[in-house]
Amino acid sequence: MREITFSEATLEAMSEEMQRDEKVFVMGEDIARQGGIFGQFKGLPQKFGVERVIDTPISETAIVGAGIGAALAGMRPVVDMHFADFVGVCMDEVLNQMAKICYMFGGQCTMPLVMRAPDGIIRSAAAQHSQSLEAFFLHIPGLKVVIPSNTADAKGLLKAAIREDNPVLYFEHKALFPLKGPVPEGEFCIPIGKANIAKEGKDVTIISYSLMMHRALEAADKLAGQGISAEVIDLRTISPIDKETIFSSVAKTKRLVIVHEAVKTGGVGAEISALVAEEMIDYLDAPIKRLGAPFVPIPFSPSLERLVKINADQIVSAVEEICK
Amino acid sequence: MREITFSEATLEAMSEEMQRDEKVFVMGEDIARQGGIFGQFKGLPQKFGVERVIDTPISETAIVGAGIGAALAGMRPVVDMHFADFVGVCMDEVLNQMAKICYMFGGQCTMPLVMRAPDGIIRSAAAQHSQSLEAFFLHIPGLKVVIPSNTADAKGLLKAAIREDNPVLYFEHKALFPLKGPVPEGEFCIPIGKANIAKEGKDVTIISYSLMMHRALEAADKLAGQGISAEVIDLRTISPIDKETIFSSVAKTKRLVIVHEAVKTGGVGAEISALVAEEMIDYLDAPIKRLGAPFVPIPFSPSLERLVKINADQIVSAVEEICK
Amino acid sequence: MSYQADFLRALYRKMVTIRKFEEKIGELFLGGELPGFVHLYIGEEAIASGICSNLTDEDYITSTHRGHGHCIAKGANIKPMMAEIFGKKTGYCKGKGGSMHIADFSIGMLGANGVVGGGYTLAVGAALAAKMKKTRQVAVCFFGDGASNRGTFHEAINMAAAWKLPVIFLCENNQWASTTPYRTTTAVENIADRAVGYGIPSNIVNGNDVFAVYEAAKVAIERAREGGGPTLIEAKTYRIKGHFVGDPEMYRTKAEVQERFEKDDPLKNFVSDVLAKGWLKKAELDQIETKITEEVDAAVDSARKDPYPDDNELYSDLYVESEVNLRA
Amino acid sequence: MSYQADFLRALYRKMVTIRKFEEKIGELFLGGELPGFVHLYIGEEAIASGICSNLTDEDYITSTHRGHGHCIAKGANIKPMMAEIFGKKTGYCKGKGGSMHIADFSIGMLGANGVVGGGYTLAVGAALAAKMKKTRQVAVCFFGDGASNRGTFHEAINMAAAWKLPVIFLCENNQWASTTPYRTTTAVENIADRAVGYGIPSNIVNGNDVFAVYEAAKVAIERAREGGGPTLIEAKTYRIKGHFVGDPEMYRTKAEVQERFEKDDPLKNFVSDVLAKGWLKKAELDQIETKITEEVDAAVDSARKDPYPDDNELYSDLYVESEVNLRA
Ligand SMILES: Cc1ncc(C[n+]2csc(CCOP(=O)(O)OP(=O)(O)O)c2C)c(N)n1
Ligand SMILES: Cc1ncc(C[n+]2csc(CCOP(=O)(O)OP(=O)(O)O)c2C)c(N)n1
Ligand SMILES: [Mg+2]
Ligand SMILES: [Mg+2]
Repeated sequence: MREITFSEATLEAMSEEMQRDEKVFVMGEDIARQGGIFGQFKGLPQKFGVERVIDTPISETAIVGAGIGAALAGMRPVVDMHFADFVGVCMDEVLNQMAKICYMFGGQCTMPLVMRAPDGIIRSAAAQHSQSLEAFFLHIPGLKVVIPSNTADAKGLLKAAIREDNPVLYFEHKALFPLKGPVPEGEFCIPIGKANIAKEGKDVTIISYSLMMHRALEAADKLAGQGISAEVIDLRTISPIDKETIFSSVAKTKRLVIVHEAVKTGGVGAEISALVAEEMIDYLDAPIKRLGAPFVPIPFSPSLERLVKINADQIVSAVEEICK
Repeated sequence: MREITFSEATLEAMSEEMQRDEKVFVMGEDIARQGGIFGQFKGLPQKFGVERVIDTPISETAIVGAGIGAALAGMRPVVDMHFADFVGVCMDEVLNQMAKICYMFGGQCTMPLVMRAPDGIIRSAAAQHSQSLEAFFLHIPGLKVVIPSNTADAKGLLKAAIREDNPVLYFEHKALFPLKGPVPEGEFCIPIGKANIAKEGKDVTIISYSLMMHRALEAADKLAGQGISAEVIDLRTISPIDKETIFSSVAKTKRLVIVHEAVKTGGVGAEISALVAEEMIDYLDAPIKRLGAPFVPIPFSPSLERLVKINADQIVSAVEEICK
Repeated sequence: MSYQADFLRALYRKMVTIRKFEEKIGELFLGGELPGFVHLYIGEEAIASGICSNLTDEDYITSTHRGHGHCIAKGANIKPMMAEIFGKKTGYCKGKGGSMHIADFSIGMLGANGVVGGGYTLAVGAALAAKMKKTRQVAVCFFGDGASNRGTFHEAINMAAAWKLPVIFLCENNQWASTTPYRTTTAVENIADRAVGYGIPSNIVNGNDVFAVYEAAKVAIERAREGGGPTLIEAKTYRIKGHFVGDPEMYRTKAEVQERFEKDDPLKNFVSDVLAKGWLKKAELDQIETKITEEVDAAVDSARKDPYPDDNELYSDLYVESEVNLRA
Repeated sequence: MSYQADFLRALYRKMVTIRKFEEKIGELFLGGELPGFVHLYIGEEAIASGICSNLTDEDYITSTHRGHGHCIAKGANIKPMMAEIFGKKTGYCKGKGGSMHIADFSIGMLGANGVVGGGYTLAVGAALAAKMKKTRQVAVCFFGDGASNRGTFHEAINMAAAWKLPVIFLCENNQWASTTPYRTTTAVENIADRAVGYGIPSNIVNGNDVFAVYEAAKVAIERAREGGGPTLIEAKTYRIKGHFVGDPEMYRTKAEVQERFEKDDPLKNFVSDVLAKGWLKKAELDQIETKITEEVDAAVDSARKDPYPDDNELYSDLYVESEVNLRA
């Protein structure tokens, strides 16, 4: 299969969807002239014009709010958050408008809006440019949240998100943008709400998503060398969580480790662990392990930043602990 | 012991702390002329002047941001959120400034700031005026989060929060304000970070906080009638969570139910459940149950609103399920 | 200036409907029949009515917590409005929204909003959509003097100005934000003065004179339709009722308010205007008023009888089925 | 206007320190020695230097992502600054902050900020504290043309105006917000025009003329100290360097920038001014420059040698022990 970068994969998704439906447009800071900080919008203005690929003022509140308004008026906006860290600036729009409008108004409207948000740690971007904040949105009824880990998913999930009539947050890890990977030719969507079994196994279930999937798969390889067969699940969608896939894997392996880059406390791992502890506890042969960032803002110095990132060895150790 | 309302208890705390330290002041919308929507600021301007009890513009971002700035400049501000639902408006200030400044700047400063936020369901206030959003803040390193369930705690926790040199979010349930309860005479603080065993028991641990503590205690009474002895823990502090108290209770009872008014998915209950599933699973004799609001915005109509509130019978049923 | 009689009748109908509806709501609330909070628009009828008389069903408005008047002026039906405020299944939002969250998408009423200042950016987005689709629709954003201090005011107007979007920002300066007087939180005499900072035109009108509002809005809306971009209009008025029904109003005297209302009631202003100019007859006006009183009573009657939503309604309307999911 | 030689030397020292420091940072970053991102202040030295020469260590400033110049002008020591940018333990923030998060509370520098527009409200809060404590301190909030479109601009200035707080809002209008030209996102010619909407004075100055900046700031700061409330100053300048070091700058030509810089370099402007007026001698200036070059080199040397933070530093500084906890 052909290989393209994650960034290119998202570009294909945008291009195809903008081609397919002229109601799709995108707005955000520095996306037209610059093509996005990570090149993820490169070439789109040339193809679709600056009327549909819009450089905005530095006004995240208005960007998201206007996205909501445009969606209510029949468009299908994609809005770019620049960095996921800035979602606090427009949190009211996400929490109280985007997520609630359709329900609150008794289903009179749809909300075909995608919010793209580059997240995660890269190169000492420090406390305000490195966060993974997806867990907040799990707790907000009315949203859907997707978070691809690889090039093909990047394309398929973005296309699905754009075709959704519900609001979708699309988190894309900054460190993934330059990564190359296989992507099928032609159009395809990846269904929202379905997890992917990235690797089958029988001794332990490792659940992850986004960049950490790469660490999880690395860990699974190492574990295979030790005779431990890990099943690795890529959530792909954080909300709604695919309980079925998780539960059937846990029923099989009886052991569970959850891995994310976000702060461990109150993270997505907590919800998954709690779901399993509530509905599948009898299947478990070991404690449920969670790996996530320690409870600190992300420090700048490389010597400290390194300590908040999860690596494959930590995952291996966690698995070993519950597999002995 | 004398009985006063929850609202009066918070007033005593404010008065005593403002008396004790002239650096303490409070600002928010409609707190001076009106005395707060729930009367929780009544009389303060008369005592301390409108220089220290300040009516603000409708500018939550500036209210919280100015609170942060004033704290950095040596004051001890208390800021009022009017309704917890509006915290999205100033989420960037909470997430990226209030919580991170001390760490990011290497401990050069302190952040003696309290944010008070009335939350919870009352009387069909509907989707944008009824939320319980405390779980977001569990996931943000750098904050402390307290949430009293009764009059004495309301006073003691507020006083402790005001004396803290770290940022504290203080959630107060709107339905609690008029409730009367015993409050000791004189000054006292309730330590932040310590849970309270509200009722001892041996068969099951029920963890809750805020208004739902009242339901939990009701349920414990009913259960006692059925011969089930429930230990009821009032978290008091959401962040940091008092693992020790939780763990020793679970070690004793071997059964756990967590109850909150907030949406179940991604709520505080998820974190507690995950902590126990990670560190205490071997003690458990039953699945960990969580009770929280269903995954919808809070509907207006009384006939629907009623369905999103947890009642004592639901808690009783959950306990029965895991105690059989 | 002169107006068609039909136009004047329609205008009167809007204003009286708002007045009667709101009086009834106040009564019902005090009688304990209504859940939630209600914020009345009494005394500000001329604003929504004057503006919306320039709009078609294709145009958009965004509204506030004090939204009943905007709804009615935009053409909403008072039956489902009343039912919604009662929390009934037959309401505009099936009882899920309530007084602070009434919308009618079929007439471009994009919703009341419980978040003060939450509507600005939605209006900008609707206007952006209109511009992209080249439909000549406009969007009107209603907001209060208090709301003018939210950051969204700034971001929205700046964006609309930079992009020349067809949106009218309509400030209802009723001098109060809940218990807080306008000038204690805002150092500038007129909200309209802020237009200078965005390079857009502004206009200050007497919000209790429906004709003044109508004419100012007409110019602004025409301009917006022609691609001339946004206008900021400030309608000066006064909040006659408490902030919400039940407000003890300790922050002002009843006499002060009563005097203000007697001197400058937009509805009385209209009536004396049209009678003095001989545009309409007293009998016609009375007839309209009687009819509307009946309509409001009928709306109450049916709302009372209507059923509450069923329990299984709790989960509906949260998500819609999307094309992509159906195909997956 | 005439100035003391000492004052002029100090001014020159500030500006040259910024220039040399930033040139060195650019070099180090391109050499791959620095982690993170860096945004250079080259070409804008006159602004921070002119403003901060009116301030004492008791006064406050809030800064931006482009904060090195503000730090230096406020009196920060370049050794811990350099160490911080290297991520070393000896840095101002013990390596936890980096370029975008340098603060020095001992001199009232309340921090750079990675959130554009994050500083406004903090400055307002510091000014509020000063007013409450009656200390005659002022706060200066630096912000960019791009940042002027954030809602925080509006909320902060309105609040400061309504409460007459001692805060100066200082817009560094360098014509660019990252890759986006000022006039494409803002419909108004001058950010300063926005002052009208808050009822506060404003001033537009040539940001490349340190004396113009100094004098304008002096008036505003004096006014603020006397209780006259906030002023909005717009310093017109131009962003000479890329948005960050490494920016490919596809959105403008190098020639355009070079020409601009050659014609209007604030440092050259200063030098030719003081020489022409005979206020300082060439030799003095050269001597200052040489000394500063050495200081910057020394800062680099020691930063290079300094240790990285230890692993156990990860958890420190998150919470401080509070009195109440100690007593509990
Ligand atoms: C973001 C936000 N902050 C505060 C409130 C509480 N609140 C509701 S209405 C109101 C006053 C609004 O004043 P104004 O905008 O002048 O409108 P008016 O009530 O006068 O029509 C306030 C403070 C809110 N609903 N939303
Ligand atoms: C809230 C927020 N939005 C976007 C960004 C990304 N960003 C960083 S600097 C910048 C441009 C800032 O322009 P301006 O305020 O003019 O300052 P300058 O860089 O010109 O000094 C942008 C968009 C950010 N850091 N914070
Ligand atoms: Mg008002
Ligand atoms: Mg700029």
